[in-house]
Amino acid sequence: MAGFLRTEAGKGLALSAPASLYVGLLVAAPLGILVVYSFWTQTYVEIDRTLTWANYLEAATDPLVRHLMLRSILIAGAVTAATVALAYPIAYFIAFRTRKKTLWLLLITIPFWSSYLLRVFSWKLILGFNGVMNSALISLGLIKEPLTFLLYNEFAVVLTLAHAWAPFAILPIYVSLQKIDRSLLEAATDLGCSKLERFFRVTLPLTVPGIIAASLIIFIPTVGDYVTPSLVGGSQGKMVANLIQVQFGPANNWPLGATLSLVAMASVGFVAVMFVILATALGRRIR
Amino acid sequence: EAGSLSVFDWSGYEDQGFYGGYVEKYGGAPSYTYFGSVEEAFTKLQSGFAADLAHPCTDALRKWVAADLIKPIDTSRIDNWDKLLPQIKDVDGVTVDGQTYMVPFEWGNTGLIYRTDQIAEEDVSLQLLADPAYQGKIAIPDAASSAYAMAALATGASSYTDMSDEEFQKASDFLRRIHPNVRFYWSDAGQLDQAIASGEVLLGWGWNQSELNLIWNETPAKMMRDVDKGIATWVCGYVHLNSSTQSDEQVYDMLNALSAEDSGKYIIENWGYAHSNAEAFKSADQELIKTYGFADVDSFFEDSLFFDAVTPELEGRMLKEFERIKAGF
Amino acid sequence: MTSQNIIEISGVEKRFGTFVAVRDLNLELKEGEFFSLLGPSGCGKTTALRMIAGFQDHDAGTIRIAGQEMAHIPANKRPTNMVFQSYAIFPHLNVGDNVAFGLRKLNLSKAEIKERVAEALEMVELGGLQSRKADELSGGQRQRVALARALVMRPKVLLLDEPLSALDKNLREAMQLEMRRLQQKLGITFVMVTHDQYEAMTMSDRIGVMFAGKLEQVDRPEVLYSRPCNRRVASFIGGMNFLDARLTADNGQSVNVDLQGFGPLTIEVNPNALARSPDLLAGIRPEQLEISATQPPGYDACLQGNVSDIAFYGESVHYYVRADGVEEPISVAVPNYFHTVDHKRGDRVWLGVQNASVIDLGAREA
Amino acid sequence: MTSQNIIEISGVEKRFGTFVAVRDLNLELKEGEFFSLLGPSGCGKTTALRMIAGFQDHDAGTIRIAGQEMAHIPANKRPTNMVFQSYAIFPHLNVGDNVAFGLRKLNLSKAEIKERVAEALEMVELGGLQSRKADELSGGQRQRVALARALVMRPKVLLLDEPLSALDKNLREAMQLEMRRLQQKLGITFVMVTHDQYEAMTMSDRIGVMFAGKLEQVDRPEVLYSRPCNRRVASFIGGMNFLDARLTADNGQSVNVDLQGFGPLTIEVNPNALARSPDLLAGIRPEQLEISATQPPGYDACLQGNVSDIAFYGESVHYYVRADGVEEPISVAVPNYFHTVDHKRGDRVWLGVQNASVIDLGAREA
Amino acid sequence: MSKPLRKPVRFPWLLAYAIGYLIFLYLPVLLLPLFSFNDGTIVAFPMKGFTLKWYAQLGAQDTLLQAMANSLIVGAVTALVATSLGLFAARAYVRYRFKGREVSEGLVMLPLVIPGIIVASSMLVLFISLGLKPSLTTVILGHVFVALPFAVSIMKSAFDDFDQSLEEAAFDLGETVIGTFRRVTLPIVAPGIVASLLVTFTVSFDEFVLAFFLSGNQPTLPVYIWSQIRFPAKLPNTLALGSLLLLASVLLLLTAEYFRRRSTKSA
Ligand SMILES: Nc1ncnc2c1ncn2[C@@H]1O[C@H](COP(=O)(O)OP(=O)(O)OP(=O)(O)O)[C@@H](O)[C@H]1O
Ligand SMILES: Nc1ncnc2c1ncn2[C@@H]1O[C@H](COP(=O)(O)OP(=O)(O)OP(=O)(O)O)[C@@H](O)[C@H]1O
Ligand SMILES: [Mg+2]
Ligand SMILES: [Mg+2]
Repeated sequence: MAGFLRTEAGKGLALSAPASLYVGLLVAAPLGILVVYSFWTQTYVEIDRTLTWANYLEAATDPLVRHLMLRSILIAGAVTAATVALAYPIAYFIAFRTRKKTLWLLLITIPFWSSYLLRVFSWKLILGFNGVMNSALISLGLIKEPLTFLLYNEFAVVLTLAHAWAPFAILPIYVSLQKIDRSLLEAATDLGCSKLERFFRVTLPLTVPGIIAASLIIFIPTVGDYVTPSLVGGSQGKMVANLIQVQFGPANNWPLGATLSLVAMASVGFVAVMFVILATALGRRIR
Repeated sequence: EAGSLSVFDWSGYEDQGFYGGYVEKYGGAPSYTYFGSVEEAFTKLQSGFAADLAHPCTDALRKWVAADLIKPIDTSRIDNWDKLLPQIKDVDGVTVDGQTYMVPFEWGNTGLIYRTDQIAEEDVSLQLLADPAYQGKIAIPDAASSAYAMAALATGASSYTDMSDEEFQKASDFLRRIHPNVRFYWSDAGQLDQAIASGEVLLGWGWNQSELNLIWNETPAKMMRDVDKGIATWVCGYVHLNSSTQSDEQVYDMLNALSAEDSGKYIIENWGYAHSNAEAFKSADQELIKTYGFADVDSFFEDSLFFDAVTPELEGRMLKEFERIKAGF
Repeated sequence: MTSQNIIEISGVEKRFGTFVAVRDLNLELKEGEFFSLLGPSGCGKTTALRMIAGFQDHDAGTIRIAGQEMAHIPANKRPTNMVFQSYAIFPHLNVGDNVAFGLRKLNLSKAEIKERVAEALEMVELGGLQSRKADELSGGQRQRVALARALVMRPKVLLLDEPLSALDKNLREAMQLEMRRLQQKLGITFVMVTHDQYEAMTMSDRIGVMFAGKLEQVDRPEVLYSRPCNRRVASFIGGMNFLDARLTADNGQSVNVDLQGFGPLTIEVNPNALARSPDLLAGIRPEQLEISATQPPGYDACLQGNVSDIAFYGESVHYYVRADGVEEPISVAVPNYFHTVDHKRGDRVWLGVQNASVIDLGAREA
Repeated sequence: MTSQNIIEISGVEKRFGTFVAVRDLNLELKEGEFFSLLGPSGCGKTTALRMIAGFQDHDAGTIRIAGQEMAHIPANKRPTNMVFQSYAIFPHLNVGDNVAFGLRKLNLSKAEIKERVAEALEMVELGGLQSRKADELSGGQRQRVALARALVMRPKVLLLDEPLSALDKNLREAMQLEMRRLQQKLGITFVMVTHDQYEAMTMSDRIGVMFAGKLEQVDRPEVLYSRPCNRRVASFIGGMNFLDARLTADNGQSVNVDLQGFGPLTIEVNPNALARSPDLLAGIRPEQLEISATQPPGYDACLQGNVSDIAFYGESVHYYVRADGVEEPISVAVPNYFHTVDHKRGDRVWLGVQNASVIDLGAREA
Repeated sequence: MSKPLRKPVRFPWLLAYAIGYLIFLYLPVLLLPLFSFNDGTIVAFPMKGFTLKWYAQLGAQDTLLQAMANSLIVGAVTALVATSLGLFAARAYVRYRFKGREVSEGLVMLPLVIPGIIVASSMLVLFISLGLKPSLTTVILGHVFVALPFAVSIMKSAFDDFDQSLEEAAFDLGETVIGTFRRVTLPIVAPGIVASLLVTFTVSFDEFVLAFFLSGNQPTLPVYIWSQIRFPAKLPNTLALGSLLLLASVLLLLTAEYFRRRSTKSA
């Protein structure tokens, strides 16, 4: 044993063990418990511990679950697309067009040193009925009546989350842009590419890993978010996480909540894997 | 010493005016932990969270009892028990199956709040919520029981706590009809207040606290208090938790302080909430009593709907159906 | 020569802030020429190359390629292609797609692209490796892919930034021959940046030697070696013993000097020397001195000294001789004819030199 | 020699997974010796050095330093110190603290530490630079700090991993002399890894040449050059023309052979050659061939051929001669005596060789 | 010499976009301070008038201050634990090759991509079944979990730049393994450690869902704010606190940046 610990493999395992054990336990144990719970049933406050597929059956047959799941994935997809699309130019700007990289990275992180809930709240102030946006538009004389489509719908959810996730999208993309050997870009120019062609033929394919990383970091947790939808989503913004939260909260039906969690994870995982495969394949197609 | 007593409460209730007697005796306030909703409180308590007192409302009590979270109250140790409004003491939930579980503290109305500058008093009704003219102009709570209480009033169900299948269907249909009009399902009262104040929402099902907040902010809005058109009354109070670790004496001292006449006077005058102590209405500033609409307390109880504890089976159905309605199903 | 000037650079300057990276660059390159820019690290070689390629604007002067002024022509429109020091192989593309990269811009048919790629890969002896991944290539292969990718564009001028510096010795030598062969076959003008004097000398038709942003001498390798323009150039290429010389008589084509340690000699005037003065600097290459235990016959001047150090280089042995009246030890390179070392440390030896071996380097302070 | 073995390595092997990085390493180093490990990239030089230093365990064999078996002695307890290729100057410490780093573990008084640091810095000519920050040092200065930091520990053996490869040519040559001087003054055993043959030859008492994990020959530089043990070693050090030779008579100390192109010659038997056979491989160094327009007199064998290529190296000119009956062109190096090139491409020339210049490389397949 | 050449200056589209994006990022954040000076409890336009009373009242908000203290404690402990775990793990990943390295690396990154509510609910279930009551401890356990990927990736990049021969040099000069870590490794990766501490602290300080599920009678600040948002009368106090927090974090970040610059200059 002592001998093993002196080898490279031994040292590596020993050093990384605390972190991976910690995460492993905290992932594996709850997941295990979720799985067990998902086969139980609950009526009122009594938990029935006989194993049954009933919850899965319910999750599979209830159109509500399917509807919310689909909507969650669509909204999360929209959030991901919007965030990444908005973030890419910024990451590009910081990586290639400015020397004050640290300053810009700082500028981008500072807004996130306030409370998330307060930031979401602020969005309501901006998008609200007599919020900043409407007040501005009215005082400019562009509209007479306040616009109501700004808040309490999917748009508001997408906008709010595109804001909240900004640094999580900018940083991985920035890193992958920063890693690009500048001489590759010059080589492309040298071989006759204009700036735009160069971007699509070299820069973009080389940042596919960064885009994938950013997308996963955004997409997956967004599906699980229930706070933002309930604050700014209005009557149309409900997502599957709200349903899960209701099971663990008011409905007090943990087994069903566990089942829905697992179903959600599985669907999200499936979508994520499909996305990675598709994005990688698309990146490869560019020549 | 004073802080060793822990109270699990809505935020804001740590106001020392609510339990002056306790502060006097123990020289300070108990320690407070907050929840955002009664459901949240239930989840947390069931998860093993411990405290001495908690502050739910009557509609939840049956579940709390079933989950074995709370102890019966020894009413003989409540000095003010006899002074409490009798109608309040009778509410289902204060007593469950003949046992008293709660010392009622504050009560009030849940009703239709509307903009008086946009809707005339004689036109307002619960049916207006379903009127296509108000598309995107109404807000109702993101809570199944409250929504169904409203629907029951609107559809004339005989009993809210024990609806027949047909009545339940009618109530659900009503909620479905108003869904397209709903701007948002509010989860915090402030959201409703702001929307009404700004004119974003003209009609909303809310608490009398919202009405007051609007009055204080000089918004032309009020609650529809016509019992014939439909209004509900809620009662909340303190329960003695099974997980309590403090001595009964300290717990009851707190309960006594909360139900005292002085506390009642304070909450009526400063918060505009109705208190459970009948004496408090006499000693409070009568001007304010009038402004807040407490001049004739008994009228509240006559035909108003009380948030009694719904039967478990019905509650489950409500929750499930309400989720569908919200999702547009 | 009959051939045309393909590149004409005059008065070009490049500043980074206040720092002048390249100053007053003047250069004319002929079609089909192999030209090398040689100089120490940081002297501005890469900057000069990049201005020709169009990756860097110049602050003054003009650059003409094939007769056309390049000032407002971006890199992607210039008739040049570049082989980068790091090769810049696109990691997301395979070998074939790397080579085809520039061709796809040219509206060629698929078949034609395929054919030209195959041909270019044949040329660098990588035929059939089209579908190799970039990261499966060795250093030498990467270098050749970079070469093929540039050559397939049929540029008028090929620019190469230290193309061989990442390769190890044997591979480097093989590639030197290979590239020279290719250049002669294709007749394209090559402009190569290097800091390896042997590489520059063995491959180039002409070499430009740069120091601190200034091109100090442009000449054929032999001339650079035999008639360097000053001390810096002389010492950057090969070894050199520097000695003071006093002018005693000026005969036009030649001068009589009194050479430190060696005494009177008649040496040819170096037309490249930048400045003249009676206080001359003279240089003698180590391999052009004769060392012997007795006074060597038939030399124009001799001196005596003691061997202070010996370094064995394999093909030659270097003796360092402390001579009477000369501060620095004089180094003498003797070819290793028969695997024998003839002198030991401390030995008293004679050094002999011919008039023709002494290089006039102009005024001592230039 | 009278001096003791300070390092004794026998049968040492190192595997990474299934890959054998160093195989059957046997080596004895004397006290005060300057030893170099020379070999191409990836041949296992660094691995061998790191096993001596204790950074890598060996899988078989024994390593003894100063008579003590090192198997279970960690790097920090060994009487060796190392100068790293990247120098590994601690960036958060100044020069003085860098040099004092190891001393602080030795329970010395502050004054003593200070004194030894000052002395070590004097030794590498950095006296007084104690408070310089690490990033304010030039490449050469960093190298010397690394040297001082190791020397101040007064190790029995100093290990150096390509200590000069990061320096540019002129600085490298200066440091080579400097290090050799220091080593002779201190009498410490130096073990240096390098892939530069000239560096190894000019600095070392003995050189070990390694290929693919195997130490193929250990000898003095002159012997390595004149009597390499096989084709690999011969071609790694200096240039070499390889020719087939058929054994015609064995005279013990010498053999008669029929040398490809040149005909009959009598050559000395190479005691280092690994295997013998009638089909011999012979080598001739380019500088040991005579090239001339007419048949050169006084040579033991001659052949005729045409100049196919000329490479100008400055101190010498290399002619490549396609000789009748020899496939590969034969390269001939002629010292650049008088800045003249005597033969042109295509010229018919004679090549002359002496018996003593032909190296026996043993069996052709070894 | 001819005249200096100048290319026509093009409109800097990207810079314009970047500035626009910054406005997008800062707009909501800067509204908080604005409304913290508003003399009214309903946070909506038009504003009522200027007041400092919400700031003046802050000192008296015991529970708010307590929540803030809890958040600071949780954040600090989370930062320390996550950074230590991350430090060792990152070092192992960068320095050693061993079986299961990829698996371990992937595992440690997992918390980034598991939906928050699932982590929260399953952890609650786990802790309760382990008999661990919701408390600051459980919040810290949860926060370390979500902060770990950040710590690991920051420390990994710190070790990526770290020349391994520095450690060998120290060892070679007679230092022990622990001594080497203390005298060489730690000081050199210190900027990475500081960055990791800052980031993990931020992650914890701003985390709501886990804290909401896992906190007992000591709410963290976000949990407290959550209950306050539903209670309009206290909202301006919260905005005032949020503004102060923002100011403090900007100052903290600037200080950290100042020290980082100083350390890179002197390193
Ligand atoms: N973009 C830039 N900004 C500022 N200075 C620069 C820039 N590019 C180059 N320099 C400076 O200009 C000088 C010349 O650089 P250049 O790269 O041309 O040198 P080089 O001769 O190619 O050197 P090397 O052999 O090391 O590649 C150097 O001192 C360098 O520091
Ligand atoms: N830790 C390791 N794991 C696996 N293989 C290794 C390891 N270290 C070295 N090797 C392999 O062992 C061989 C010898 O490596 P080593 O570093 O000793 O070569 P070297 O002779 O020093 O080469 P260079 O001149 O390039 O430094 C190489 O093929 C290398 O890839
Ligand atoms: Mg360069
Ligand atoms: Mg090595």
